[in-house]
Amino acid sequence: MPLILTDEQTMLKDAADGFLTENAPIAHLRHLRDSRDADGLSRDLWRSFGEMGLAGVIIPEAHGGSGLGAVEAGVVAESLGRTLTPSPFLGSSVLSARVLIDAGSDAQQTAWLPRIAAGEAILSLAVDEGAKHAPSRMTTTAERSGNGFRLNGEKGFVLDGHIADALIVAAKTDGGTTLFLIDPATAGIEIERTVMVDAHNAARITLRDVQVDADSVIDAVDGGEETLNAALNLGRACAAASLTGAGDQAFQITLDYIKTRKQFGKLIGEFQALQHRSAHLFTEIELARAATLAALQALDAGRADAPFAVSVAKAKAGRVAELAVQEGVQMHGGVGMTDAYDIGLFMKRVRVLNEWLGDPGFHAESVARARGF
Amino acid sequence: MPLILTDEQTMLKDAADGFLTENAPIAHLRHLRDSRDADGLSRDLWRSFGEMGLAGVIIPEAHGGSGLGAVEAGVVAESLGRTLTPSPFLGSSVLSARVLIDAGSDAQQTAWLPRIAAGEAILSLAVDEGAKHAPSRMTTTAERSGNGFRLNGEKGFVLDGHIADALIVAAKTDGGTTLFLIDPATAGIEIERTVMVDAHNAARITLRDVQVDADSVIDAVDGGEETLNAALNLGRACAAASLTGAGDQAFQITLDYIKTRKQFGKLIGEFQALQHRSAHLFTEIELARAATLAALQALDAGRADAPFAVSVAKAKAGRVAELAVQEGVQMHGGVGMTDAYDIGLFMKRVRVLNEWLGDPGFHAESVARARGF
Amino acid sequence: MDDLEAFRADTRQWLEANCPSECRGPMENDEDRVWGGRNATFRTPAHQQWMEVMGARGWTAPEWPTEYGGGGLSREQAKVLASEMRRIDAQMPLSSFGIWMLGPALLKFGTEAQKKRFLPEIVRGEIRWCQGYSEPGAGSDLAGLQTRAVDHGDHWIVNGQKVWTSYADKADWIFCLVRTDPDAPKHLGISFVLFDMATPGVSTRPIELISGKSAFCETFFDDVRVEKENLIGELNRGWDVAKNLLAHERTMIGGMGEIAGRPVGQIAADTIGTDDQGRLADTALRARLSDLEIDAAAFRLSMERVGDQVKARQVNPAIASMLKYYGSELNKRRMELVMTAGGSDALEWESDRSQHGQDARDWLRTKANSIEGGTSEVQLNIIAKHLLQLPGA
Amino acid sequence: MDDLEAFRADTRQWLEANCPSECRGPMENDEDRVWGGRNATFRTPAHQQWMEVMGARGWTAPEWPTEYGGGGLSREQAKVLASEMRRIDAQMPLSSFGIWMLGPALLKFGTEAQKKRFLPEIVRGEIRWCQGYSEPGAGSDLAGLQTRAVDHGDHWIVNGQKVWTSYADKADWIFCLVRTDPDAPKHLGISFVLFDMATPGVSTRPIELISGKSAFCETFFDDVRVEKENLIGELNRGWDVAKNLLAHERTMIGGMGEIAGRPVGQIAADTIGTDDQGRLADTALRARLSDLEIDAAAFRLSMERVGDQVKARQVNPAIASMLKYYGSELNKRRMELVMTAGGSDALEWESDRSQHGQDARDWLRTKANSIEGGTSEVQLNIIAKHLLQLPGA
Repeated sequence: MPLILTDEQTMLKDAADGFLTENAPIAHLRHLRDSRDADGLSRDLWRSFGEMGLAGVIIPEAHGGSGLGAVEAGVVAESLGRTLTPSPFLGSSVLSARVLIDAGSDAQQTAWLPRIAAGEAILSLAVDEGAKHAPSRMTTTAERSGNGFRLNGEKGFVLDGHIADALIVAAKTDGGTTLFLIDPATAGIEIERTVMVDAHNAARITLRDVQVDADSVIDAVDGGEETLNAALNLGRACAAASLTGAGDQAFQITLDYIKTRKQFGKLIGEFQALQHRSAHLFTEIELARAATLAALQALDAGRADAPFAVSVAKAKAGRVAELAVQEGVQMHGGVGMTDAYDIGLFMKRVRVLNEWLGDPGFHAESVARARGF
Repeated sequence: MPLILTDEQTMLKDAADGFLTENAPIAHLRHLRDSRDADGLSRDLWRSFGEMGLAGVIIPEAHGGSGLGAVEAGVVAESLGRTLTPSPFLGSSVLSARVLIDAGSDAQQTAWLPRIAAGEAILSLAVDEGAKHAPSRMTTTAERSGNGFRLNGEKGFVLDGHIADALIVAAKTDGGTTLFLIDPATAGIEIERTVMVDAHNAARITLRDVQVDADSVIDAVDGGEETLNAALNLGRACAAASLTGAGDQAFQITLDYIKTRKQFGKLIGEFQALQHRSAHLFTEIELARAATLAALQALDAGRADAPFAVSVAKAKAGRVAELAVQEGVQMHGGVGMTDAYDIGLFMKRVRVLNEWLGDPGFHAESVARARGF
Repeated sequence: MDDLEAFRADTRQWLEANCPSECRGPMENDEDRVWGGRNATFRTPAHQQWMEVMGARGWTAPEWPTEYGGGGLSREQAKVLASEMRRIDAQMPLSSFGIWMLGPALLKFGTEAQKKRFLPEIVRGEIRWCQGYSEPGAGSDLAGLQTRAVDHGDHWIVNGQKVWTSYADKADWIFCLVRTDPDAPKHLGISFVLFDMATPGVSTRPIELISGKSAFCETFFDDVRVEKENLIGELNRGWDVAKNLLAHERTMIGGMGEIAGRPVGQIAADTIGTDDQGRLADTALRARLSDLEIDAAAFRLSMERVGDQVKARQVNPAIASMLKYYGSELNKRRMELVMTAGGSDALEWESDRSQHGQDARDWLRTKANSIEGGTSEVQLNIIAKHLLQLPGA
Repeated sequence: MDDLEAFRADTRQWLEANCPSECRGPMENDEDRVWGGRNATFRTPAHQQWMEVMGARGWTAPEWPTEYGGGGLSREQAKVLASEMRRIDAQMPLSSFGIWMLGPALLKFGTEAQKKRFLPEIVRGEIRWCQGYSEPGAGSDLAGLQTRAVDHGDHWIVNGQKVWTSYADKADWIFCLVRTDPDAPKHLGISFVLFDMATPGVSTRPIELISGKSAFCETFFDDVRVEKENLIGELNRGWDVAKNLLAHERTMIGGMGEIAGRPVGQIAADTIGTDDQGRLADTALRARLSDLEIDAAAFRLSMERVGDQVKARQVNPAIASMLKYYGSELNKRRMELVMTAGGSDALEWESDRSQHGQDARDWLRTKANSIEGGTSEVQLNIIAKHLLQLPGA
């Protein structure tokens, strides 16, 4: 498989870029933030996204989706990274959809997949607990109780959890990990919206003796780990794509800036020190792009080394995007520090995406273990 | 204590620099190397060093030395780093002298300290075993046997071990670490000279059932660890000083080069990218210098945090010197790769000094532990 | 008992008697500072009293001459005063750009009349100053400023715009760089002037930063009248005054790396966990943290060493650029690691739990360290030119 | 069975019959290579035979046209040949700057007579070439070269000096840049010429590197006669030929990062030890190693991607500079870590144990990667100019 987009994928990219640039440019994020919008995103926009087939990009056509793969999901995620558009894409269309497609019962799929694809319903996956992503250290429990289970625990960094129509909750059961599909209105669930530094949406969710039926289980009891990992890896690869998009866009606006800003009688882009740093950054972004596309392709091909490729991509794209925004603010100088310029918004978004589903250190750890040292 | 040299220390520095520049410039190293000198150093030069009071810089005046401290030893080590002079200074005048001063019996001190100070005798401390410095993982043993001990083990990276008049060997005894002062001609000792990449001297020493008397023990049986650590820390701080000297000298010759070499019709020192990298390197060298002097002063003051200060200095000076030689070769371009230019010799010396008594990673580990993470 | 010890005893006694208990102990945050001025606000009446008694004694500016309201203390006496204040945890009685920045320049470049007029007010906290240097079109290239002062005999009429004027909306007067000769080469033709912020035609607008609200303002001058008697130093040689002032500012910003408290590594241990040897479980972060500890220790020692070199007159003044450069880059690295250690908790922007994103705001704020007071790039240029003598730098 | 599969079957059969067993299996080191030429040496007679049969078939240069002695294979057929050679672990029959560097330039810029004269000899391994580009005064600034060719009617007289001429002491002929018009702007006025190294006035001297003996030489021209018929391309337009050739070289050097074998981290585990979870005990090294693994993986993928972009004609040729830059910096980092993993054992320069300092020599040798074939700084300049369109780059 060549490491470039196919013609169809390029068309999808152009469509997503075009739609977002027109309907949800950065001004859209600013408006949501400054008006302290209660949802933190636009449901109308999200429905339009659904109409374009983007909300259901990986959902089978039988369930109203586009029936495409990880590469196409990454294409959309990258576009969203460029425009910084708050949307339920990563939480609902990627993580939650992947879980339901892979392991949902017919009833669960029929109930939710078409609505996710249409942009009508928003689902959230609750997996993180502490301040750092560490799914292997999960402590939320689900004990057998009556006809079903009783859940206890605290979840955080749940994307769009404050407006979720349904929650997918990962919990420890006697013999492993189990995933539950839960109505957020169930007694014992408390949801606190936590607006993040990037003005994107997340929530903390407390589960206190939350009683659920047996048919809320997704797939088999104790059998959720593989499903969860598959979803997390797709999420990580899409986060890498979003990081690449955000990092590259930050670089582009910085390039534009240094080609027009004058200091000491010269365009600052004429100074060789900035030229070399820019050229280095360009190179790093190309590497991040190659690693990200390779990870997405590996997921689509179901390759055994896909988790390794995903960790390489998430770590690399994360570090590169970090460099891009740091160089971006510095090369902008004073105005880069002001809220009026966009570059700072990229810095904020990149940090949140970097933290989500494992920061570069987390994935460097995975790489080291995979390589046997 | 101000973090600058006193007038006396500055005079010592000028004396050492002057002597070495005149009598042992880099051509001296080249001559020893290219003539495949059997000793790998000049004993005449070393005696002159002794006459100047530099070989016995830390040895008490009562034993014929200069009776000075760690800062003064560091001053000499830095000078030797600038001229890349092979000499027994670090192994004999620093490590071995420190052990004997701190813990040698009267007989041991009287026998050796005046001869070390005069540059007549060369002593070597044998502590390392594997490829990486790890004194806590020492496996050489000394078992009670007859009137004394029987030693078994393999030592490596023993500076000047091939021409040592006496060896100080660290070995595990029943209740701890013990240091032995041993004649290298003792039966069971095999010494292999190992010329290093920097054309400085080291040896591997194999001990097979080496029988020594009880009076070869330095200080108390099982009680050598503290003495050993004190010597190692002085050695590390002096290595930091040598690294700073070598790194700074590499930087100076590089600066001279870029101020005279033309490319594309300009002096290459005019290119802003090289200017910024040079300015950064200058800053790093200043930091290394401050950290090194602080560590030497902390040793002289007997401060409890001296080991921490030493690790900071060895790690920082090592990384900085590494950057200096890498930038040095790169800024020299093609000629920097030739043996005819000196910059490559600095690169080699810096790597050996970096490896000796714990590389930057080893000392970063000490720092992390000391800071509780 | 020698004189210095006698001074220490007297000082201790006076401080015990005059420093109110409300003004002892750490300040909770920047908003507790006392800035003085016409519209001064004080957290408690005791704070006002503390400023006034210290100001009356000249101890808000201990080393300034008594004839200008200062304390007239020697360097040694000033150190004793500082150590006695630390002993009882006395808060700073007055924070003041007048004392920190303008005063030293006035002492060096001002006329006798100017010193007499402005310095005592500054010492007593009766006037609050702001600094008008940067302009939208002239950031690093400060000398490229465009604010014009047109000669009208005994006064100038000033038009233009400044940015990054800290507390311009709260200041009484401004010290300001204006272009008095548009035809001169750009470092010449600039003058250093003072004027009242209440003068007709002056207006200000706060700047919102990526870290949130800030003390910075944009400041606009629309036909502002400035008396010629308020020119500091020579006409068209304001650049000399400004450079002198900037060197002070650089050392201040570079020094901000010095932060006490728990090592970041230990904070990270709470969120990330440790292995059975107590080592942080995240290798990549642990390695970066130990590098930071090493560099931070070396930087602290370097600051100390430069201080000692300055005392011993062994150093080129351009060395301040080295500290400014490294210190601000180090600050940024430190806050990146604080954020990594804090994980998703530290990313909450509005929650009480995160103190409304305190760490995140501090993190974002540090990004300005390598821009304000001369960018890192400008510092590197200065090092290349003045310390390395590289050609064409 | 389609044509390609038929070709595969034939090739397999022919290789089985013609590749001697001595020429199968990995080469032990660089000295086992077959370079051909007038004074060719062969490790075994079989190696000579292998070169000759492959040369006769044109398969030392499989895609060159048959009229110039090449194999005349399509790209697909050439891939089949390569894969069939890999299948039986066949060694490269001929290493040749003639094939890798000069040949492609001759095919593009040579006259029919020149192609007919030189290419078949190159294919058959009868002539060995070296490259005369760099000069002592012109490193990165290749176009600043000073070697002069003075017009004498049907020939030039060449005087000057080259450096970094690989194997100049063993080569039969040289392809060389000389200045034919001293008055033209420096990129013009340069011509690309060929001449025999046995011509009177040519002498060579090997260069000793920091890593030890090397294939590089200094090469001196003292009134050397060069026939005008051996000018390649237009007079004074040799720069075009050279640029074409350099792009090939850049991709080759950048690609050297691709090294198989045990991960460095596992080597380090032997010397440094691991904790009870199998993690390398040195955190700082482990972090650097995992960064290297990530960057190396991303770089391999980037090379693959660029290859795919080239096929799809989606890319600016200047992208080669990106690969050259990153690949050579990565090589250097990798060897630094290999040395750290190897510890003091790897620092022994002469012992059998260290294979006479093999790792150390490799480490030092990589330092040239970011210099040869255009320095990293030159690559960054090219990226800034051609890929980023930065002003004045």
